[in-house]
Amino acid sequence: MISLEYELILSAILFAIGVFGILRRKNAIVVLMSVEIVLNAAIMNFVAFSSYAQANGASGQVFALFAIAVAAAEAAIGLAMFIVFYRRYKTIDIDQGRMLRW
Amino acid sequence: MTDIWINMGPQHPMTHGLFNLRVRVDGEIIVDANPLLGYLHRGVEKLCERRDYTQIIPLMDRLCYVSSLTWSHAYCLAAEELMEIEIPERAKYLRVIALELQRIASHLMWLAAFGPDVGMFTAFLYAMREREYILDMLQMMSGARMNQNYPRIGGVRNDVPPEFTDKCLKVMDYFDGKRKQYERLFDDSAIFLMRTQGVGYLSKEDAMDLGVTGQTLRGSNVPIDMRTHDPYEVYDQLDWEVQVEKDGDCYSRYKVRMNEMWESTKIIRGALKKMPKGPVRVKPPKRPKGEAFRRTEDARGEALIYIVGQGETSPYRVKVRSPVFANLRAAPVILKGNTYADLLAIMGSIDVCIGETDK
Amino acid sequence: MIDLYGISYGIGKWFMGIIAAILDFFGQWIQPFQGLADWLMRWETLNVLAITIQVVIVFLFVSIINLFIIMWIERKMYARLHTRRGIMLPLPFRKVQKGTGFLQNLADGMKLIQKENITPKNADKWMYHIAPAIIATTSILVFVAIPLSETFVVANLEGGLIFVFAILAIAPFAVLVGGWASNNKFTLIGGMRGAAQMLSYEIPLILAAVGVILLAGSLNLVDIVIAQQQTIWFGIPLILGLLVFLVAIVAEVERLPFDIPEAEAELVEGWATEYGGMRFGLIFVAKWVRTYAGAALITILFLGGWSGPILPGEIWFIIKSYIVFIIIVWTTWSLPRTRMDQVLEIGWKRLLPAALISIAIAAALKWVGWF
Amino acid sequence: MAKAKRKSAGVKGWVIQPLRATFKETMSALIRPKTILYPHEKKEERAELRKYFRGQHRIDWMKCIGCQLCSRVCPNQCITMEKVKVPEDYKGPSRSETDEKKNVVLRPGVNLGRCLFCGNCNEYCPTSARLNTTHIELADFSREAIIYSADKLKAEGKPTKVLKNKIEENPQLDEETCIGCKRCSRECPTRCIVMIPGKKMRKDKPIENPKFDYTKCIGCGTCAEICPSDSLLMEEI
Amino acid sequence: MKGTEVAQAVKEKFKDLVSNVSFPRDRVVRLYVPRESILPFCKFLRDELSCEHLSLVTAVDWPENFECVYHITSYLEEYMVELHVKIPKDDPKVDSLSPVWKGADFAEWEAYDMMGITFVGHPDLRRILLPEDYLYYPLRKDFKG
Amino acid sequence: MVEWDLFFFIALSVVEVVASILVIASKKLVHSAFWLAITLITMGAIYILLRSEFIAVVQILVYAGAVPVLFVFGIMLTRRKMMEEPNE
Repeated sequence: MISLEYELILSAILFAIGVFGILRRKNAIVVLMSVEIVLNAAIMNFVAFSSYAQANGASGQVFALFAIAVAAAEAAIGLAMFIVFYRRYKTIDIDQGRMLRW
Repeated sequence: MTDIWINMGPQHPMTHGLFNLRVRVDGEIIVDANPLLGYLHRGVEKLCERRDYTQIIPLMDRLCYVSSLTWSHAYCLAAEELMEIEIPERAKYLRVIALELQRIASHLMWLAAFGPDVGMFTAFLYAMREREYILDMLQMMSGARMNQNYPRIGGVRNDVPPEFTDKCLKVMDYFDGKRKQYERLFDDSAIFLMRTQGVGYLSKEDAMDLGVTGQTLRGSNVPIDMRTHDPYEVYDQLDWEVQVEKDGDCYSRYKVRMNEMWESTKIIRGALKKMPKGPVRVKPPKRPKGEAFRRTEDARGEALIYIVGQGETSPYRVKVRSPVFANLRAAPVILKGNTYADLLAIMGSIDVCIGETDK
Repeated sequence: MIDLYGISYGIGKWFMGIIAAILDFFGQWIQPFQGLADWLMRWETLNVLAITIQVVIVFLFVSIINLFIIMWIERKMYARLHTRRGIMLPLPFRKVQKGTGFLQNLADGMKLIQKENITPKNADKWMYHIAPAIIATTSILVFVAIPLSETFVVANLEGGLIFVFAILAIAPFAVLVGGWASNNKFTLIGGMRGAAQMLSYEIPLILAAVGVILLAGSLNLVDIVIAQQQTIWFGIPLILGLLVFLVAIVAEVERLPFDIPEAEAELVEGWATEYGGMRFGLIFVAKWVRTYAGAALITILFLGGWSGPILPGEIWFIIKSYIVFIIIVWTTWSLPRTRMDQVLEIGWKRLLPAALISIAIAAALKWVGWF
Repeated sequence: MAKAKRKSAGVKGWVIQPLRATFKETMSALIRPKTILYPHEKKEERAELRKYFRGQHRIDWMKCIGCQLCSRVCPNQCITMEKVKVPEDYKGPSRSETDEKKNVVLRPGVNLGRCLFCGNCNEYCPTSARLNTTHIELADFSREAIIYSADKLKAEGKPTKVLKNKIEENPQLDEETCIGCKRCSRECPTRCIVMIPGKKMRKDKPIENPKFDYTKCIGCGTCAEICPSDSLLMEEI
Repeated sequence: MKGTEVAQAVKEKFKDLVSNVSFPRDRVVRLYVPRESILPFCKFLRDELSCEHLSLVTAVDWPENFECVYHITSYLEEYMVELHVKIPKDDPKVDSLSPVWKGADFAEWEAYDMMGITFVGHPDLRRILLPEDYLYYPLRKDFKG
Repeated sequence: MVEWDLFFFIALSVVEVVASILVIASKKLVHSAFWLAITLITMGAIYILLRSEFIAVVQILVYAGAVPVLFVFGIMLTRRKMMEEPNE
């Protein structure tokens, strides 16, 4: 079994990469992908802790399942939003979206 | 925005022949279409000016390899009108039989092309199999399977062999027996109905305004068939009906063609029964003068041939009106607003033959 | 009882035994060889070897024997449906031109391998090359989890069913990538259509299997078949689920009523238009393998897997899956192609409710206590 | 725009009806498919189908009179006349006087690459020397190989004297321009032209004008073509 | 409607313009109109005499002039008008019929392509069968290969 | 004795980190989506190392199958010139 530190370090690296992507890139779809990476880093923590804390328990895995479902739904909704965004502004550069009201 | 031009042709499985249909697609919806012709232009009208009246007949056969007989017949009719001769009664009946056989063969060829268009390759082989029997009959009459060169100015090339009647009736029986199978394969198939019904709508007014003829016109609820509208040969003495469908979509065009095939078998049976004995050919004059035109109902619509003679052995001007040429004009109108996948069904239901379009 | 692992282990042990004996013999003079022989005969090494042999056996079964048989069945079957003779390449040394044509597919494969692999000029080369590989590997990988009998299975996974679905779900991405990377309008449209269709048909596919999972109470494919042996074939109470699964599988493998992604009349060859040579062959092979995987899944989930009298289980399994395959082929060649919106409409409006009803039936049966 | 569906296929229409249609065919073809293996098997010859069939050309050298009519009616100009050395025991029908003097005969050769297989040559042949064959497998590897020379088309038959004017044209003389060169009478394949003194005079001698025996004339138009002063015209009977 | 009746109706409306009226067949009228009055004439045919269908637009290259021949059909009354228009050689222009019948533009394209007659008022006059940069009009009698 | 678990874990995590960096570094959006898929699949493999097979399979089912496809759809739908430069 791999020790927990490795998992957490990997998770932290991924999280950092994701956050960097969110902050650095302007393209909305890349931002959304970075969000996915961040979410996955979090899910990895759930799984890792669950497999360490209880050998045969599944509570952490249930959390992970929920998180996966939420992340997938979030991706779908985010993309739908960006497509609407694109239709309105003719671009997916998120800096261009200044008007939030309509 | 996101719309793109797609070149359908000249080397594309959709095009039955060489032409280029440029389609502008927004997602899956067709916004615009633009047929580009001329890939198969052979200058038939110019060639006719250098040939004798009789030598043009095999040339006219080559206008459309699928229904070649109808074209040489249309030319012969026009030439007879120009020369003011009356052909013998038996020749008229023989011509009617040959024409209707050719019509069935042409429609079967269309069905064979339409099947793969909507994704049913099985239909191709079934239709081609039936077409073989029809071509056998044509071969028995004229001696060739594709470019028959059968009508002559003043009659037909030769009389039929004596056993022709029996054989032909047998083939007609066989062909009628296949009707049930085709109905099961097409008419009763829910997916086929989904693909064709309500697709490619052409209104009656549009159809008449655009100069569309043939099955495309009759599919749009206009009961015009040149065989009754401007009767030639002996069609007015035989018992048959013009096939019309009301809805103007792909399915009604399909239905008109299918019903026409069964109607053609009826005509052939009637003509075989009524056919008198006698000569099949009269001698035409060599150097006619004047101008004349005749219209016939080709397998695809109204074929009109206009001849000007100047007292020479070859005509001064021959003009061919191809039905598909006019029907292609309607294609962009029909295509607009349909989905990209429906393009196949629509172009298939128009029955494009590029040989006669490009001339 | 002999199982696949046992056989493989036996073969590996016998083979290694010979090598170890030889090494031992030389080890009399060269000392390290004895250690090597000991290492070869250790349990871990033999285990790895056994698993490798297992995978090779399944790969051979899937790709060589089975693939050739199903290709032959399909091509002969639809030739007969067209009243044609179909493929009839004879054996090489026979002169009579009436063979069964069993080697035709081999000849076609040889021809495809000899063809030049052309990469389109503006294609995204890396992704263009990797897409057929992804599709082919995932298609064959499905068979890792599919048991031919209780023991004839490579990996008897706990979540075998979900594993199969997961592997099948990777293909749409490869289709999309392959279509995009070819830099062609037809392939792009085909890829978009293919991905949309595969994605939307995964839902009825999985939902139709949920009823079976309910009745069997397990995700393990072997357990599902054993549950059927104890009661009845799940295809009988869950006939609705069976039909939904069949239709969804046909759509998933892009076969004819639903072959919009490669609608050859409008999109030339769909997302595979630009592929040539053996890449095209791989895509085609993958399609057949996926179809057979679908037939095998139906056999396991609904038709009692390998249960049957007299004959061994593996034979029964193969017979059943071939019959399902023949039915798929038969439908393929007698129906026209649907349109994109109609495909999605069928998927969402007809199959999804039907699959839900099938789940309800399964739940009701479970609640009544018949299973 | 599009109209609603009107015919519904019902539940059976989804799969069952098409499957029934194909199932019947499959069962009928399961043992014996209806197709044949074309190059190895061939359909049985059906005489009634072959009666008017127009396959590869064959020319009966004993009947042919070398009148060039076939090359004239051909729409594609694919027939060329070749001058062939006469076999020793030539028993054929008439040939033109020049040919007899040079001891040659004119026989048609065909460029099959250009042939339309329209059958006009058969139709207008005055002696029915052109035979309908059923030979259709004419593909070859080079373009030269499908240009059939006269020798290749040779067929032996019985000589015949039956001549029929099928093109229904006869030459008419314009006496004003005729110069009496006798070329028409020398070239006429049926020798139906006799030169008789005409009205016009040259050097106190009457110019000899051709006189046609229309019962023997086949309307081939050779005389009109070679006439140096264009004084012959083909006219309908 | 018989050909004679059609000729009568036309003559009432366009008295001097119509010339050389003949009847090749029972229900066919052949007549000549000057090229200036082709558009009103065809509108009259469509609106008053219910000619729905333009079959064909032909151009003939006579030695002294061009001639456009229109075959116009009435589906309802079952007759046909063969309309001849003489066009001088030095100014091959005639009014386009595409405002009257939508389907006319394809047929006129071909006549333009082959004979070089310019149809004034055509929405998009260009070569259709021959290449765009083709210099000649092949069906003219002075075109030699 | 080599710790195979650790070896595989380190190999996979290297792949994963590189892939996730490429996600945000790629210029072509489709490449980003592709690397995202690689990231997510390797993550599924790491879950197997953590003895959580079910989550691993679900991860592949959802993330390898659905999400990248969704992204690629989004990319296709939000491109200005769709066909002129399909690779941009």
